[in-house]
Amino acid sequence: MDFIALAISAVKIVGLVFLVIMPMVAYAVWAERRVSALIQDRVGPNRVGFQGLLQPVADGLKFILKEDFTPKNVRTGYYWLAPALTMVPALLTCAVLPFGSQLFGEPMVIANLNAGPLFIFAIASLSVYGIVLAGWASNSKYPFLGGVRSTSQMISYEISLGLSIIPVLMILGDLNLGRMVQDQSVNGWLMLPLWGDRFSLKGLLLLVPVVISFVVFTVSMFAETNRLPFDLPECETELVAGYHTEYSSMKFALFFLGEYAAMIIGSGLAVTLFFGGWSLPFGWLSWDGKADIPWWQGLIHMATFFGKVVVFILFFIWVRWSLPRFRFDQLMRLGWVFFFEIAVINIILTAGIMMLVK
Amino acid sequence: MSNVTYISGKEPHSREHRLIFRNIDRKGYDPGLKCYLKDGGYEQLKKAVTMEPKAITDEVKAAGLRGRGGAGFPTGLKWTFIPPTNTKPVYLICNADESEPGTFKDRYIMHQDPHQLLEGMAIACYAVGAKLAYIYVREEFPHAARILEEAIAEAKKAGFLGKGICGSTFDLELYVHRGAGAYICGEETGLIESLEGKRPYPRIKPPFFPAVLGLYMSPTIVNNVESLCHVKHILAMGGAEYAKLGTPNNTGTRILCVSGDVQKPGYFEVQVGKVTLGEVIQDFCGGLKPGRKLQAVIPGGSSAKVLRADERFKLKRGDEMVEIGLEDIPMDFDSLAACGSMAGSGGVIIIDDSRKISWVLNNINSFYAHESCGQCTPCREGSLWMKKISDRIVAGKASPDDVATLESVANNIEGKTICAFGEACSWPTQSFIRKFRAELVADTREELAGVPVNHETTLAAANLKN
Amino acid sequence: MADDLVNVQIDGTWHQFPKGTRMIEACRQAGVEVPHYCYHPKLSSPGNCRMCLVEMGMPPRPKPGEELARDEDGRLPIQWMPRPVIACANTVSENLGIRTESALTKSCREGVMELLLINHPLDCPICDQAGECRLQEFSVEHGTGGSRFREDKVKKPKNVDIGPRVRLDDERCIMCSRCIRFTAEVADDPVLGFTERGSHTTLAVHPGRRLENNYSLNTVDICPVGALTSTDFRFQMRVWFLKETESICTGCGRGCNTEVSSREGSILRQTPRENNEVNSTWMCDQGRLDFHYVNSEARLTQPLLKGSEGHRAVSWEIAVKTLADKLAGFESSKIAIIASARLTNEDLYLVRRLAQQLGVKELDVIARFGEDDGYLVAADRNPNSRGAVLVLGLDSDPGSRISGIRRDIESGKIAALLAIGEDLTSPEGGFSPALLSQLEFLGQIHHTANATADAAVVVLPGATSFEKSGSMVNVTGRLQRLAPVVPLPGEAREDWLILRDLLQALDGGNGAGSSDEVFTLLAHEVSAFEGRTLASISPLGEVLIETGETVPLLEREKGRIAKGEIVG
Amino acid sequence: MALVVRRPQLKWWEKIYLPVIAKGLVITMRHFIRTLTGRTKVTMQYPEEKWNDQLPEHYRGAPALVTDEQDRERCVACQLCEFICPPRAITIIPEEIPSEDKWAKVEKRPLAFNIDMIRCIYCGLCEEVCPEQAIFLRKDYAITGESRAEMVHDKARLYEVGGRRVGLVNKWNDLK
Repeated sequence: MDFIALAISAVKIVGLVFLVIMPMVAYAVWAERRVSALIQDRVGPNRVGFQGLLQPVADGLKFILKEDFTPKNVRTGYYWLAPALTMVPALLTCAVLPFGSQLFGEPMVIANLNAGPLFIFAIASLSVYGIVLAGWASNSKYPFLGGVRSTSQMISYEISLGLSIIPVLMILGDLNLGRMVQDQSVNGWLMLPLWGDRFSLKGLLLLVPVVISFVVFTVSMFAETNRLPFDLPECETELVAGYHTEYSSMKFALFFLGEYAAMIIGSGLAVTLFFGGWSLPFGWLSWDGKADIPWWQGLIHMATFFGKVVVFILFFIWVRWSLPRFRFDQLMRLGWVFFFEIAVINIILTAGIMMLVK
Repeated sequence: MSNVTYISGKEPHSREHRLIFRNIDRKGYDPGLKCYLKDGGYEQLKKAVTMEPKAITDEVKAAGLRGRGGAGFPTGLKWTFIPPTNTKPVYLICNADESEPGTFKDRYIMHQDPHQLLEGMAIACYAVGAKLAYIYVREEFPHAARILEEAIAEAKKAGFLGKGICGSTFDLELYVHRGAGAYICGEETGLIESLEGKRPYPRIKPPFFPAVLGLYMSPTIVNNVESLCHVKHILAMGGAEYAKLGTPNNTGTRILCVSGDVQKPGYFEVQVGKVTLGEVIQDFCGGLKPGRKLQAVIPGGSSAKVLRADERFKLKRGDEMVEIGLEDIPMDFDSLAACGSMAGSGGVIIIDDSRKISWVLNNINSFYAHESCGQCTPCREGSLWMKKISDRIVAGKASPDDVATLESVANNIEGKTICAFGEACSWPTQSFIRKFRAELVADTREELAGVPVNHETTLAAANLKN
Repeated sequence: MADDLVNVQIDGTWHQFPKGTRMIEACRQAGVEVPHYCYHPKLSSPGNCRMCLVEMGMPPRPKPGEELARDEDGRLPIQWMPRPVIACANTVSENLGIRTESALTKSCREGVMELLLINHPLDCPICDQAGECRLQEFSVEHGTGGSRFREDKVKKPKNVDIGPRVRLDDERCIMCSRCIRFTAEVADDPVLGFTERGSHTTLAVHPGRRLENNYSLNTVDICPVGALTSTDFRFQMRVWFLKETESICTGCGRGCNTEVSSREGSILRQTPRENNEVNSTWMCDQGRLDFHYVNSEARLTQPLLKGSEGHRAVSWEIAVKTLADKLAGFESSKIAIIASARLTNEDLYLVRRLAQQLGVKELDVIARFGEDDGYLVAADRNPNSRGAVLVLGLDSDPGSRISGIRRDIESGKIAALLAIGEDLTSPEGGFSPALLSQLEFLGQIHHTANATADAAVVVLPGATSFEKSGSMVNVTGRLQRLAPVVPLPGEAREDWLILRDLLQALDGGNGAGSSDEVFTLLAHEVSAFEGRTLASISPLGEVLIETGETVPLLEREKGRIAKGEIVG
Repeated sequence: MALVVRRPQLKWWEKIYLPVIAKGLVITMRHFIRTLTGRTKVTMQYPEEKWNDQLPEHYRGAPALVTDEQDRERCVACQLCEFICPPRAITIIPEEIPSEDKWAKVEKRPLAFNIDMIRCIYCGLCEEVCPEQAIFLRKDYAITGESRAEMVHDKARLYEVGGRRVGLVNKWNDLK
């Protein structure tokens, strides 16, 4: 790789992480608080800046300025390592997400891997180590319980998560996320195939397994990101604050960032797989990846992608403030007894449709 | 008696029986010793010093003389209260602190016939064994004090006082003591305190009974001026003979001082119980003023309970009870007591229908509020309170509730004080309210009920409304 | 004796009392409180407040020839009198009946309370007596709760300056005359009296006179309302905040029993506590007000060591060690110890042990004498001279060796001096600063900064008599307890503790752990104290030795009791 | 006797919960939209908006001292409030009013009157117990400070907050 390619990659990494993901995390928190407030007939943070838009900055400052103490009996090294281990995998996964089509001839993806989903699952499952480590290194019972729960929960739902997207991969026949989006751009989205090739009998029939797939994927995503109704590793009514009970200041903020980053990446993946990534509906401004497109079109694609992500994030928030928390046994039961089976059957169903319907 | 002539216009009424007042307003009579001796003065003293002291006491007891100061306690009996084992000096005090409103008899005796008192006192002193006696004259009688002092000097010179009286071994020193002007000095223990040079705070009984622990903690006999004068006449007449005057248990003569709304107020010496209240008003005093109706009578000085003109009384006549009107009440100790009042000091106050009852009551209350000595709580605080309430009734600033309050204040005083002043100031109020409630309530205003009257509370109430 | 007892029925229950007992005292002994204002057992009874009115009954006088029927207990029937009588001046007699709860008694109390309150300013929020005011208390217990008085109250002088230590508010006075009787009968300084009459009766000092005798503040104690207040304590603190500690006064050898009131570590007043063997219920003003030095700025709060640049604060360990080392460095014949007869027996016992440890022969206390005032102030102005003689085992009068010590310092025979609880430069001490400067070493234990401390090499902050527990022996040989009232300021310590540490530093042994333990050690060693413990001393003290001294005031009081003038 | 709790027998479509989840989501969405469009009344915008106008007459805000219509300190330092104060927030040092003072007849006033507003629990017992109607709970409820010392209201501050109160007894009337 030459220097320029490296520089371009670096620009993309820095740009994506620090200009997009991080602010998005910050504003996801703000949105979380505002939306929850609106749902609960409150106002929410509206004090710092216009409509409280500077609240995330104030929060960040607060986290930085807060005393960063390490409890006496923790495993210091692991204790310090844990927050980083949750943060890093979350950010790493965004490397393969196509967050745009093309800008100035450059594909809007950091690493255009041919095994995108696999990479994402591989890296995302690493974040469990951060949580386990945090729970164990804290040398405290609640974090420990939180860590243990988190482990079993994430491992369980990774299975349904992985299995749920197999129908998608089967339909699209590719593991390159960029090409998957291009395909949807031209042939219609998986979830809403209202134009192009997929607007056919086969396409409409396939909608059934795709919807199942989407539901299983989304629910599993909730579980993977430890969000309500599956936030049992940190459920405050039972475990104080779960695995990050003993953390304060910026270390705590890293867990926080990690959680929200994971949520954004999850949303990005869902958008990419089911809602055509950066593509606009009805084949507008579609791009098959062959010819170069003007820069403004690239920008619109990028905006489309993040717009979809934002909608997803809002959906996450909406769900969080609507549904009650599951009991842990219900959670495990749901994962193993239902979703696992549903995902497997769904694969067979997809294969059957693809085989039988021409 | 027929040789006695009086200053014209001051002649005694035909039904009067003058013993003590024989020489009062008598033509040509002066308070000097010469004049007194000319009229048979000091004869009884001469006789007395030859008698056994006990014989004199027995004569007085036989005469049934009751104290003329107000309480009507048998004088002879009082004299016997001195403990027989006593080794301390005995004192006799003449209570000349005549301050009960409506009473004006003692001053005549002191002013016009002082030697009669001195002789009576000397006999009494001989009877009780006192070698030192005091005449406690109220501050308002400066002339009386001067006249008495002159008389004492004369008598001493003549050997009726001092050492070896009338050739006997009986010694007596007599002093005039002038009070400083307080009603309470008429109360015997208050008088004793005053005489000792202290504030005239009445003493508590027990243990300070004067006959045991009196002046300077020694046995002391305190008698009224009139009572002491009677001693001379008892000795002159003999106890049994004296007892024939008046009615049984209410013997002798007494002086009635009639004041108020009658044509001819004044003093009248009558046999006790031989005249009725109606006769006093009609015969002696010439009746009420023209066109007036009798409203009330206070028969024994201002502290006596008032009698209402239309009241009916139940009295024992012989063995049967009879109902009589006010006019028919005999002026004696027992009858007046039975009628719910008292003979007191003999000051009869006649009130006709021109007087507002509330004004009369207020007048009396003002007097007692001014004269309360302030020693014990009920009368000190209560007398002024009663005055303040009756002030308001007179001023038309009282409500009917205030009449009830007034009555209960009087009830809170009566019987709860050290001396009889408590009764003296509460009885008028109690009796006026009991007998003239309607008249008093008529002077009040219903709408003033509950309205604060003093400055501070008015202010508070005004603020309360804001 | 039994012949002198009479049977009395109080509220339906029969009791026996000695003949001549006042009804009010009989009721008190029977556990029935009769409210009263003017009555005080140590003063004559004028019976003027009328608060103690009770219903009384006696057997009816039998008609000639009639025999009264007795019930199965042999009691005669009681005929109740229609009028109430005062319980304070009447005495009990055989078969007497007293009702303190009857309707008549209640109505009397209500009536008297109402009358007392009508002209009394209801300024309890301002009045210092609030909280210990009989008028308040009885108003709650026996009053009606409301007022029917709608008139203006009588105005009288307020805040009258009648003496240097007592302030008079005439409007609050209820004319009980206790103060008048106290000044006339006990203090023999009859300067108070009433003027005016009726409701306008006013308490006043006689023209040209002032209430300034040394016992004037007792009038404040006995005043049942807030008419007489102490200038010193006036408006300082509401009484319900005060914490009372029973102790004794250390102003002179009398050792008057006191109750010291404090709040949050500062003493606010001292009042006498009844002890009929020591001070009756009285106390002199001088002793009573002698507590302000406790809160003084001049208190020593840290151990001090003299260096080249004057005194500097050091730790207790260093200070005690230095003192011990310095003293041990002298020959015993060159050391003198001057203790104080203001110290407790426990302190003095440890002084004795210290002298023994060091082998010191020159040991004495400073004597203080003044005039016996014929009431309570004793000629001996030291509170514990008797104790000093007993505990230190002095073979001569206290203070007799002091002049010898002075001479020895001058001649250089004594080079080291330890002064405990005394300022040697005081007039009674008689040491000049120049004389003290001739010493090679001077140590001091005292509670307040003074000239001796200026000259001393080691200065240890001790406790005042209000800050320590211990015992003292008064001039009549009575052993009494002292109680700590307030905490010590700064690092100051109780004297026995300092002396114990010093002893430990000298002999290396274990010391006592409390003043109680010190007393026990003392009781083992000094025969007069044998068999006693500090805790067992009664709150009123107990006779330790017979000294033959009497208290003039108590003697007069006994005479008056014998004459029946007072109850006592 | 054990109580048997009867569990609801759910239908299959009830068992998958999706309808109720959707229902829940609808409810929250409705709230969200209503609040967003301002149809739901939301919390008061404190401290820009305050309650002062709506506070009832008997509101128990910050305790403060008042003077009477002649500007006399009503407080006579009776210390009853200090005594009654449950959290012991009040400290009073009384003093005698000097004889040359206009109000010397009152005799007593507070030299220092401190209320520790950190301790104060706004119970109103001080107002209740005050015999002089000198202390009232005012409507001020936002008592803030930058230090603990600042949160101790001294006499001057208390009079500043309390102001002047005309009329004697507003305490026992029907409203207050």
